Amino acid sequence: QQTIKIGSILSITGPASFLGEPEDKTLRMYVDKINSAGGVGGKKIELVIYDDGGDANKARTFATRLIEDDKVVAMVGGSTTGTTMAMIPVFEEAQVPLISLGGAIEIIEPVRKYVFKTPHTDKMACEKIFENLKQRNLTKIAMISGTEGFSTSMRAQCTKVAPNYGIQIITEETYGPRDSDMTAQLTKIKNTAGIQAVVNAGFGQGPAIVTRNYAQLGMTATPLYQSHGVASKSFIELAGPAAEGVRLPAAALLVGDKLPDSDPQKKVVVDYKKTYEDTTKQPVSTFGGHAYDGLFILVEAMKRANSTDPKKLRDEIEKTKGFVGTGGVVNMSPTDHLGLDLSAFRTLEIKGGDWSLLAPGT
Amino acid sequence: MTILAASNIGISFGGVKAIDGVSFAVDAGQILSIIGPNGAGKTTLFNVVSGLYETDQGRVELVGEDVTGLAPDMLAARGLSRTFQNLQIFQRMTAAENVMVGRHLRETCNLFADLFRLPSVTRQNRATREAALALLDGVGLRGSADQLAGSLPYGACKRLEIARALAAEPRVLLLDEPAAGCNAVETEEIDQLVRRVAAKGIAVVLVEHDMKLVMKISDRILVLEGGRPLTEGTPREVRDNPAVLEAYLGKHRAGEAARA
Amino acid sequence: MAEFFQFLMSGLTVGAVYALVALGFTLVYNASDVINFAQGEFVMLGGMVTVFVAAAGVPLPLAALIAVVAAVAVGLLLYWLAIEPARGASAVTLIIITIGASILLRGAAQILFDKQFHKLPSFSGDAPVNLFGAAVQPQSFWVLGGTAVIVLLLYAFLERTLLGKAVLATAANRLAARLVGINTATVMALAFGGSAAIGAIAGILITPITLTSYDVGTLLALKGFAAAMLGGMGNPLGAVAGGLLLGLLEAFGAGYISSTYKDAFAFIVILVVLFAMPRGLFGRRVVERV
Amino acid sequence: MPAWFGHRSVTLIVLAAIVVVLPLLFPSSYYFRVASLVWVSAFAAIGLNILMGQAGQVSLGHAGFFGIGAYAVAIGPAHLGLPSWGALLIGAVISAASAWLVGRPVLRLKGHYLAIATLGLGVLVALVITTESRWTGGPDGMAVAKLSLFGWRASGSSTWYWISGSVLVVGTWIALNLGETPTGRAFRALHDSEIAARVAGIDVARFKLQAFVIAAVYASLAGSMLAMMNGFINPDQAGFLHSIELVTMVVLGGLGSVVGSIVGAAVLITLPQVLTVFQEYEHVLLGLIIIVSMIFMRDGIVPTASKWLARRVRA
Amino acid sequence: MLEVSNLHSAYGRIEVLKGVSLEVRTGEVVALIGSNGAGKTTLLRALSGVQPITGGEIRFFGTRIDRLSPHRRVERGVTQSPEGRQVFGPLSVEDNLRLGAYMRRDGEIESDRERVFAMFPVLREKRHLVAGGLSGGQQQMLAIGRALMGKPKLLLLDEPSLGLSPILVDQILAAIVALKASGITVLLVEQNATAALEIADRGYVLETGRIASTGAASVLLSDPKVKAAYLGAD
Ligand SMILES: Nc1ncnc2c1ncn2[C@@H]1O[C@H](COP(=O)(O)OP(=O)(O)OP(=O)(O)O)[C@@H](O)[C@H]1O
Ligand SMILES: Nc1ncnc2c1ncn2[C@@H]1O[C@H](COP(=O)(O)OP(=O)(O)OP(=O)(O)O)[C@@H](O)[C@H]1O
Ligand SMILES: [Mg+2]
Ligand SMILES: [Mg+2]
Repeated sequence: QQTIKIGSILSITGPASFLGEPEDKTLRMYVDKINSAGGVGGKKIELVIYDDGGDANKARTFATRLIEDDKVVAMVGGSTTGTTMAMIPVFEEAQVPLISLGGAIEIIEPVRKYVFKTPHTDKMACEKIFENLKQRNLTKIAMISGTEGFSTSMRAQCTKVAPNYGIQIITEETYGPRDSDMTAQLTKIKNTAGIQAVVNAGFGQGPAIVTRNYAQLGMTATPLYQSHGVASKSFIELAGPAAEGVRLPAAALLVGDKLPDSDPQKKVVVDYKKTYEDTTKQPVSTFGGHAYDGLFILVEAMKRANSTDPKKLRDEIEKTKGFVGTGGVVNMSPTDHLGLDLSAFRTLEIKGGDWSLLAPGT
Repeated sequence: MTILAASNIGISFGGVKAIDGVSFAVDAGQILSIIGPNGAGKTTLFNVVSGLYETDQGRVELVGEDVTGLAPDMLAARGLSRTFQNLQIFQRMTAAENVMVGRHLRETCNLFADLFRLPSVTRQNRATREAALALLDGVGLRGSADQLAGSLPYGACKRLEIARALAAEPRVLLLDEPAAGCNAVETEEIDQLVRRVAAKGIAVVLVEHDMKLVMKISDRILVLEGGRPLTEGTPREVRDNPAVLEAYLGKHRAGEAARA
Repeated sequence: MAEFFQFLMSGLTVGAVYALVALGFTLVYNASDVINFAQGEFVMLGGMVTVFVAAAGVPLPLAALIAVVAAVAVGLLLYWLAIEPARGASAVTLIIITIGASILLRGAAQILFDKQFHKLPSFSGDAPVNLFGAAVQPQSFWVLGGTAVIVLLLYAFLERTLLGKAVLATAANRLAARLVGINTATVMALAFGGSAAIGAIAGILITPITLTSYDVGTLLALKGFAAAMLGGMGNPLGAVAGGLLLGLLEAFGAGYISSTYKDAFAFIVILVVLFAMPRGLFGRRVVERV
Repeated sequence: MPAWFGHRSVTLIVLAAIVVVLPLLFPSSYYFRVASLVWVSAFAAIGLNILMGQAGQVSLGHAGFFGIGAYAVAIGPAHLGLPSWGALLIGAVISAASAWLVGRPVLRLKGHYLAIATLGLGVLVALVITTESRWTGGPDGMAVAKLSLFGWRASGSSTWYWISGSVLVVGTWIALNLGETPTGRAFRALHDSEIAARVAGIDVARFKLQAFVIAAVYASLAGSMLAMMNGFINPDQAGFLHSIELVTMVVLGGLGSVVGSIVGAAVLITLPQVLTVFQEYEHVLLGLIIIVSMIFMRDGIVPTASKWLARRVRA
Repeated sequence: MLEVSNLHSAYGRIEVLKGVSLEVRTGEVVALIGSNGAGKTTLLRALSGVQPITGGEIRFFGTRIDRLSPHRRVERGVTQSPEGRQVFGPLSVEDNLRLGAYMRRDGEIESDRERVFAMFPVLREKRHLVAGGLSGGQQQMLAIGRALMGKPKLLLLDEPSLGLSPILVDQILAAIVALKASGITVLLVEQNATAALEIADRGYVLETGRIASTGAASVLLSDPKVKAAYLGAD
C-alpha cells in the first residue's frame, strides 16, 4: 500500500507559534480523520511536518528536505510570510505546489505558478476596515502597528489602499513585537488633533497591550480597530474589559454559531470549531482554519486530478471553484491564487466579552 | 651616557600622593637599585616610567628624548623593557612563545604577510624561535620551552619575564623584584644574569628587597620612603645611613647587608 | 506637560520591569562573574507557574508563592546539575551552559504549559490613577515598589552581611574564598536560588502589565542585561538606575523622536555612556596592580 | 621542519578531503544543502574565533556583519544594478570599514561591557535592516539575485556546496596561518595580559582592531554566501539570536581552535535537523546537549577530544 | 598534630607530589624548603584541600581530614596564607580581614583584628581602601593577617616574606616565634631558607615531589648538601 506524502513546514515554536501551533494540530487532526475514513483514492496520507521556529533560513532548509528527501507531492505551510517567501524559490524550482498560510499579499502577487495561499490578505483586511470606517464617516485615522513582518506588511497595504476609501492616515506609530507598554505611542496619537479612529495592525500580545493602554489613557471614545491578526479568543481574554467595542475584520469562523443558517459557511465553520475544540480543549482561532482550508483544497484537487503528480495537482488547485472553507468561499483562477473576495471577511465587534457580528451598515 | 632619566615624578590616587618629587637617572651599563619600605612607591614609579600610569607631574627622558606620557608600546619601541612584581605572563602560551612575543618589536609584522603565511614569515618565525630558545637558556628555562607558561612554578615565571623583557633587546631594563620567590642559590643566578645584562651596556633599574643582592650588584641605590626620596648614593653610603637603617633595613638586616 | 508625565510614567513602568530583571542578574554575577542567560526564564517561570497554578483554583497569593518556590527549585537544579559539575571552567563556558539551560527551560515550558499568552489580574484593579495628568496603571506602582524592596534587600545583603561579602569574595577569588573557609558551592547555590527567586518575583509583578508566555524570557533578559550593564554590572543600585534609565530612554525616544527607532536610540545612548564610563554608571572601579 | 607546520597542512588536507569525499555519501541534494549551511556558518565562526579565541574579545553582535554582507548582495543587484560578486566585495569593504570605525571606541571596553556594546551594534544593524523596508524589504526580507560569473549562474544545492566548501578551505587556511605569526602571537598575548603585551611593544588597540576587522570580513562574506545560496534574505540573519548562535558554535567547538569552529558549526546546524524526530522535545534536547557537552568538554569539543586522543596515543 | 603519609598529587598526568610523608607536632615551627617547582605550594594546597590528592593520608589530631572539604578544615583550625597573596581585590582591607574569620562565631574577632593592625599598622591606615590597590608587600601583609584572623591551630605560610621589606621580614619571623609562643603551630614554606631554619624547630627538604632530607633545623643549617643547594655561599 502506497501513501501520499504531504509536507508542511510550520512555525510551531518561536514568535509565530500562535499561528503554527493550531495549524499543526489542525493538520494532524484532519489527516487522521481522512485516513481513518479510507484516505484519498484508497491511499493514506502521510504528513511530514517540520517546525521552523519562525526562522526563514531553517524553513528554507526544511523545504529542500521535503522536496529532496521526503519527496512530498505538495506542501501546506509556511506559517508566516517571511518563511513562505524564503521557501518559494525551492518549490518553484522543484515544481511542487505550495499552499501558504502566510498573510501578506506579496505571496500571491505577482502570481507564481506553484504558489497558493488560503488566508485573507492584509490588503483585504485594510479594505474591510476602511469600508467600515467609510460607512461611519470616519476619515481621519491614526495607525499604530507592530514592527514584525505581518504588521509592517499590513501597514504598507493600508497606506496604499487608504486613498481608495477617502481615508487619511494622519499619523503613524510603531511598537516592537515584545514591547510591554505602548502608552507613549498612544499618547502621541491622543494628542494629535482630529483623529477620528485608530487602526492597529499587529499580532501576538502587542494588540492586547495596545487595547489595554488605550482604555487606560481614556481614549475609548475614539473607535479602535484591530486586524485579523488578533482573531482568537485569547485576545479578548488578555485585553479584558478594555476590548469592549473594538472592531476587527475576521473570518466567519469566529462567529460560526451566530451566522444565519442560510450562510453557506455555517456548517463548515461550526463543524471545524467543534472538532478543534473537542480535540485540543483550546479555543479555536482562524489560523488553524487556514490550514484546514489548505489541506482540503489540496485533497479536493487530488481527488479531481485522480493523481498525485505535483504538476497535475497544481493545475487542479488552480481550478478550485466554490470550495467552502473556514475562510470563505474559494474561487481560484490563473490570475488569482487566493480566490477570496471581501465578502469572506466579516466585521466583528467585541461585546460582552465575545465576538459579535456587526450588522451591515453600522 | 644617560639612558633613562626621570625628574620630579609625582602621582596620586584618590587624592593621596603615592609618589612625589622623585628623580633618578641611569647610565648605560649601570645598575641602579630602588629600595624602600612596602608601599614606598617603587612599583608605582615603574608604572609611571613605563607609561602604564599617566603622571600628574614630572618628566621622563629616554636617551635624551622627552617621552613623558607616551604609551607603553611606544616606550618599548624606544628601548624600554620591564618585568612585573605581580606576574604578567601569557598563561595560555608556551614559555618559548612568551619570549617570542617579547621579540615583537624585532620582527616585521605585516598582517597580509601573516594571513597568507608568506615564506618570509616562516623564515622569520624560525629565527625568532631560535632567539627565544637562546634567551630561555640564559635564564635556565630551556627545558621548559614548550611547557604552558601557566603551569610553571612561581620562580620560573619570574625568570621567564626577564627573558621576555630581554628579548626586545632593550636599552634600559626595569626589574621589579626579580629575586622574589627565589632561594639563595637561585638568587645567585639572578645576580649573575643581571650583571651579564648590564655588561652588555643595558641600563638596569632594579627594585628588590633582597639586600644581599642589592648591595652586591648596585652601582647606586635610591631609597624611597612614603613616596619621597630618602637618600641616594653608593651601596656603602646607603647602608650606613641611619635613616635607611631605621626606615627600611632594621638592625639585623643591616648586619646582613654589611656582610654582602 | 501631561504628555511629558505620561512618557515619564510609561518610562518608569517599563524601566521598573527592566530593573527587576537586571536585579536578577546581579546576584549570580556577583558570585561568579557569569551572566546567567537563563535569568529571563526565571522571570517566565514566575509568571507562568502562577498563571497555571491559579488556573487550577489555587488562590493567587499562594499560587505566587508556589511559583517562587518552583523557580528557586529550578535555579538550584540548574546550579547543581549544570554549573557545579562544570566548576573551574571558564566564564565563557559557563555562559554557554546558561544559554543551553535557557533553551532547555523554554522548551520544557512549552511542553509543560502551552504556547499561548497569559495574563494575571492586576493586584489592585485596572482603574488608572491620574498623576499630573498622566494615566498610570496601579500595577506600575507594585512593580516600582517591588523593585525598591528587592534592591534594598539585595543591597543590604551584599553590603551589610558577612554572607553577602562571602558572595563577593567567591567571585573575586575562588581559591582564596575556599582557603578562608567559605563553602563556595553553597554560596553559588544561594546565588542561583536567590536570583531565581528575584526573577520569579519579577515575573509575578510584571505579568499583569506585560503578559507572559513560554518565551518572554529572551527579550526581557536582553533588556535586563543591557540595563545592568548601563548601570554598572554587579551593583544592585546600578541595575535599578540602568533599568529605569533604559525605560525612560525608550519612552521618551518613542514619544519625542520616533517609536520605530526607540530601541536604536536607547542603544546609542548606552554606547555613548559606555564610551565615557567604561564600567557603566555605577560600576565598581577595578584596581589591578601589576 | 617544525612540528606545527606538518600539523597545519595535515588539518587542511583532511578538511579538503572531507569536503571532496562527503558528497559520495549524500543520498540527496538536501544533504548538500545542509552541508553548505555548515560550511557557511563554519566560515563565519572561524572568523569570530579569531576575535574571541585568539584575541579574547567577545562580540555578541557579529550577526550584524553577517547581515551587512547578506544585504549587500541583496540590495546591490536589486537596487543599484551591481553584479553580485561586486556587491559581495562592497559588502566586505563596508563591514571592514564599519568594524574599523566603531572598533576603536568599542574595543576599549572589556568583558561584559564589550559584550553589551557589540550586542548594541548588532541590534542597531538589525533594526536598520528591519525598518528601512524600501531598500531591504522589511521584516519579511527580500529576494537575492543569483550569483553569476562570466555568464555562468550559480544555483542548486550542489553548486553552492562546492563554492562554500572551497571558500571554507581557504578561510581555514588563512586562520590556521595566523596562529604562529607575529600577528597571531600578538592576539594571543593581549588576550592573556594586555599590560604585558603593551610593555612588549604591542599596540594593543591596533591588534584588537585588526582582529575585529578580520572577523567582520569573515562574517560578511559568510552572509553574502548564505544570501546568494538561499536566493532570499531576512533580518533574522542579522539578529541577536544569530549572533548568539555564532558565539555558541565557537565556544562549543573550542575557543581558539579553527577546526573547533567547523565542528561547532556542524553540530549546531545538523542537530536541529536530526532532532526533528523528537518533535516537541527538540528544544529540550538541544539545550541538554549544549549543557552536557560543555560540562564534559569544557574547553570545547575539539580541544578536549585532541587532549583525550593525545593521552590515548601516549598510553 | 599533623601527619602526612605517602601523599600523591598531580596536575593532569604530571605527578607533582610523589609520596610525601611528614609530621608536624603541636607547638612546633616546621620549615619546608625546596627549589622552584619542588612542589611546596602544591603540598600546602593539598593540606588545605584545594588541590586534589591522588593517594596518601592527611591526619590532623589523629583524624583523617583528606576527604574533608576546605571549609571543614578551616573550621578545624587549618588556615593558609597562600602563594601569590590572593587577596580579594575588589573588597576593602577590612572586609578581607573579616572574611578571614568567616568560620568563626566567637566574640574575639574585633580584638584579633586589632592584633593584626598592631602587627601591620599600614593595614589600619588603609582599612577602607580596596585590597587590589595595595602595594605587593602590603597585600602580602594582608594575606598573612587574613590567615591569622581564622584563629588557626595550624598555620600554613607559603613564602610569607615574599616581597616584604627587610624590616618586615624580621618582624614576620619574630611574629612567627611569637605565634609559636601563643600555641599556634606553623608550617612554613620559605625561600629565605636560612632565616626560616633559624627560627624553626625542624625542617624538611622537598626535592621534585619527595622529601629528600629532614632533621632538626640546626642540623639542616649546617648540612653541606643543604647549604650548597639552598642556603648559598655565605
Ligand atoms: N592603582 C592604585 N590605586 C590605588 N592606590 C595605589 C595604586 N597604585 C599604587 N597605589 C598606592 O600607592 C602606594 C605605593 O604603592 P607601590 O606598589 O608603588 O609600592 P611599592 O614601593 O612597590 O611597595 P612593595 O615593596 O610592597 O611592592 C601604596 O600605598 C598603594 O596603595
Ligand atoms: N596549574 C598547574 N598545571 C600544571 N602543572 C603545574 C601547575 N601548577 C604547578 N605545576 C607544576 O607542579 C610543580 C610544582 O609546583 P609548585 O608550585 O608546587 O612548586 P613550588 O615548590 O611551590 O615552587 P616555587 O618555589 O616556585 O613556588 C612544578 O613543576 C609546576 O610546573
Ligand atoms: Mg612593588
Ligand atoms: Mg610555591
